[in-house]
Amino acid sequence: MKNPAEIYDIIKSNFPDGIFELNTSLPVEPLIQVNPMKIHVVSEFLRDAEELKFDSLMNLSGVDDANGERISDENGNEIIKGGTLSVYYHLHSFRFNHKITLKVSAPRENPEVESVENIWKTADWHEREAFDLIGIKFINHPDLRRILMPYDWEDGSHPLRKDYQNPEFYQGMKVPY
Amino acid sequence: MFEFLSDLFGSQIIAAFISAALPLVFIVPFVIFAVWLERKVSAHMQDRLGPMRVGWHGWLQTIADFFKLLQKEDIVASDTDKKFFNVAPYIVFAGTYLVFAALPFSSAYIGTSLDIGLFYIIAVSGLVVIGILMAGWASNNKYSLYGAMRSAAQIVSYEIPTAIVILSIVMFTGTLSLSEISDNQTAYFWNWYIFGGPDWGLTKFLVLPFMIIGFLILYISTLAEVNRTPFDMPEAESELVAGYHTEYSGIKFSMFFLAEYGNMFAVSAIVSVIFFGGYQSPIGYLGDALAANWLIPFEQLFWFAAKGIFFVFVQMWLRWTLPRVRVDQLMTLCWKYLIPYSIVNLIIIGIITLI
Amino acid sequence: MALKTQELVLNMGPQHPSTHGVLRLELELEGEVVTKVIPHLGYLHRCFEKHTEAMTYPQVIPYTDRMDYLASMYNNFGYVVAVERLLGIEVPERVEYIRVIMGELQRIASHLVALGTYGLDIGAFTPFLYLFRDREHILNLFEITCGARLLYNYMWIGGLSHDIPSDFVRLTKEFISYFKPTITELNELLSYNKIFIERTANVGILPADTAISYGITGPNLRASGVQWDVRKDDTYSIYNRFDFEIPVGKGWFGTLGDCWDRYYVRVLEMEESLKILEQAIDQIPEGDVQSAIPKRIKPPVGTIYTRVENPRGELGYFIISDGSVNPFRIKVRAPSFVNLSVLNELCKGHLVADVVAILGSIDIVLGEIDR
Amino acid sequence: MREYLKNTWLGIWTVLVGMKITFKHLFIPAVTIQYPDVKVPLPERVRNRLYVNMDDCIGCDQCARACPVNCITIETVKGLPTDDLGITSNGKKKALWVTKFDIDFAKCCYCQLCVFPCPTECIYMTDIYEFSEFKRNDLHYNFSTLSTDEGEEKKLNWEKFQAEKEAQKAAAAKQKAEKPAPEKKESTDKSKSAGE
Repeated sequence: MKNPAEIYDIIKSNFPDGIFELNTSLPVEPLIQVNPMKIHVVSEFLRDAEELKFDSLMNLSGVDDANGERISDENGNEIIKGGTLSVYYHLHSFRFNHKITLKVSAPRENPEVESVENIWKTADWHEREAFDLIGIKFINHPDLRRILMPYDWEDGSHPLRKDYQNPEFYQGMKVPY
Repeated sequence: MFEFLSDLFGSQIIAAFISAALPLVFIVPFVIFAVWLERKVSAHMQDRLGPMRVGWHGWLQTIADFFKLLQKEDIVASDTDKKFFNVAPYIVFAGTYLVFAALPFSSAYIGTSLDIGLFYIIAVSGLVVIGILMAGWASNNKYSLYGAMRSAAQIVSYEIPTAIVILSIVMFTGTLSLSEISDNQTAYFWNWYIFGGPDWGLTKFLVLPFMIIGFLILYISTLAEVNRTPFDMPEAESELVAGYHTEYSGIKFSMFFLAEYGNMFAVSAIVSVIFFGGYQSPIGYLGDALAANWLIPFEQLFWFAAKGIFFVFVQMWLRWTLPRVRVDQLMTLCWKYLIPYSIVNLIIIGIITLI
Repeated sequence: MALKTQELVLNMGPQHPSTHGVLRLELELEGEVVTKVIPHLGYLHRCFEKHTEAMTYPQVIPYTDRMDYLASMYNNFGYVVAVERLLGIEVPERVEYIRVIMGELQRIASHLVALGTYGLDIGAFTPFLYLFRDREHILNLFEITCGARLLYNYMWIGGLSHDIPSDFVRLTKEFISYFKPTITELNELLSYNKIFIERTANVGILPADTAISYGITGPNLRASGVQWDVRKDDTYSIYNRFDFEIPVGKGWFGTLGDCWDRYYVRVLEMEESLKILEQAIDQIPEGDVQSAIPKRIKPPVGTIYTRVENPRGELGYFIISDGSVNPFRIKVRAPSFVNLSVLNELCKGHLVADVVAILGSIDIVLGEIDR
Repeated sequence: MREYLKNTWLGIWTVLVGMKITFKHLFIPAVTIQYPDVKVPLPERVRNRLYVNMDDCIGCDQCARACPVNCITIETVKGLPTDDLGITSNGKKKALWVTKFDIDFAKCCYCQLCVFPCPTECIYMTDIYEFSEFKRNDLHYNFSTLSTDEGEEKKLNWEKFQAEKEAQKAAAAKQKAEKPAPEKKESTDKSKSAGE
């Protein structure tokens, strides 16, 4: 059983070059911020390190941070430019019964995050869901399809983004009918 | 019966039609009753009430359902093989119907009193497979096809233990004629073959346990032949939706239904003829006691129907108790359990018969 | 001429008797042997997560009811625990006791449906109706308490919508004494039936390490021999006060982690729930169930991930608050969603009939998968 | 071989045990009822169709705001000072004409969230659960006691009143600028007559 600060120190000592930062200012949950291109290496380390053994990924959630600039496009709809999309990883170790939260943030215009599908199989469907609803691209994911929305849903349209506009038509049918 | 009718009408053609139509007089009311019984038995076993609205305790429900089915649209999907699709339910029904021709309902009525009655029944009940395969293939539906293929494998396999058990009985009795087998077990239940047959002596007691085993094997394998739970592979609802009759609706569907329930009675009747004295009364005849000979055939008809319905009830009872076996376990049960047991049983009964 | 062979693709669902809702399974078959299962989800997608962005915190509760509609009470439970932790409020003792009682009743009710429909998948119709009959008793208890039978909206942030009625304790005790013998009856009728054992033992074996890698939780994980229960190991509410066991699979009739184990762990869990109920029902303290409900629910900026032991596994709520009355983002880690993902692994090399058995033993609820 | 015989025995025995149980249940009274003829008595707290007692409604819109699915639509018009809107059962004086109080039961999710905030307890759940309709629009219930015309009328009245008030205000302001004191009394008289 280790507390987040200890875990952070272990990661920091093993990966000195990544962009890491421990955020404990938020109430309730401390976060470790990780570079999106390094997340798979860090995850593998977290899973395999003898004193950590994070063998289970409890949850993986994509989040639209909506921290960009709100502007109006040509149709008068409000869209968000800039800012980030984030992925939160909640890890848990069955052996030591300790937990940690990782967070990666990727730029909104090109949200690319390394996949952790080959480290925890749980991530497979969760990453598909994050891709489907938020539009985060997981690099090296073997099967990145939509999962909850129809497969023929308009490309690049991800409903959980804060600036999502309802489509007027779906397959020639007016929505809402 | 046919001879009697041809004497009566003086025309063999009319006699043939009438004697051919007679089983229908029995099957249709029986199915109406059996469907109602199935519903009520299942309902009460499950702490439910079942149909209660149409008539007393819903006894007219089946008739209401029959009229509903008649009104239903006869859906034929565009990619089905129309000819086979349309004809399949009737073939299935015909297979069932043919069995009824050889059943001895009473000493006075038997469709055709064949000397090779048992052989005929085994042969004819295989016809059902053709209908089911036809239905499954013509439906052009993967589920139907699976159901049909399973059904074919199942019915063909389970005919073997059936035949072997029947063979052991044939050895023991020395006849293939159903009416003769029935006649042998005259009145009183201790004369039934399940209790070792009418001849008193050492044989009767030696053969008794093996007759019970034979009965169990026959009952289980006939249960499989009529596709009832736990062997309802072809229409396994939770896997294959409705198996070979997934695509059928309306009156054609009711034809399958009719065939299924008719079949249930047919195999129950065979079991009762072979082991439980067929139309013979277990406790003697009222007709004998009153010296009214004309009463006896009616009493016999009553006992035949009662025994048949009792075994149908047991089939229902099993259905609402047991889960369904898997398709490979079905084959395991047949080839690894029933057939070895029935062969050993055959040998032992054979030896007992010799001594 | 060589015969051409082709793999058969069978679409099971979305309209199929035993996919437990509108799930489509694309089965690739060789004969009747499954080589691959591809689940297609989303037929019941109701945009729960999008909806919550426009709701205030208390308004989300009716929506959580509708995720796992067989364990609505527990969905409420998980959500209110999460928001209370975010707000940092303590709830009165009485509320905690009533929540645990309701939660365990709900667990029994949910397992009854799981076991019943599992019997139905295998082809046994009668146990299904016996178990539904027993479930009705629990629903009656819920109905006299909060007026609804399926979608309760009973647990509120900081309290409960209603106090329990005066005869609730008596009726619950009656139910406990009524329910015990019916478990025995279920075991005799279904669990130990030879055909049922043959159908389920040694089918769909899930080893513990695969289960952990796939994030399987709840009875499915415990059936693989991992003694893990959020109620005990990451405790919430007042579960640490009660004395109960965590049943694990032992490979009774076959291999550890087969379908029969998954089925039987649920039966044992119902007995453990009864134990908790018996302890809790005698100890309910007096008090006001609405005293701790905040007037205005406006959590501070922050994130929280809270998990509870839903009847189907670990139900997690990940809530991000931006300090307004509406949640910024709520992500639900639905246990069925995660548990279903292992289906392909379990079904390979089994028959079509086993797919039904395996799917039933995972015990999914589509409302939760698609949210 | 032993395994084989054991399997056979278990197969037969467990089937017989199951049959015993189901047979026993044949003679246990059914637990189901004949629904439309026999009905289960509903408990006191049952949550079914909503009912609004319009005599008590003060048009405060709290229920509509609490509703998670927005199935309640309320429109109100302010009553004129001279109008007698009656008082609610807990003694409050009503100030608003509720011209529209619609509940769409096709949307309603029976969560009871609207019931709790109501200050006069005029919206509550009843035990009526058989209200299915053939058309979705028929599930749209209007609770307002005022007809559409009456509602329009009230609206017009209010607008007229408002306009006059404005006019008076303007006039008053004008007069105030000219000669402040004596005109005040007159203007209140005027507004009264306008209200009537």
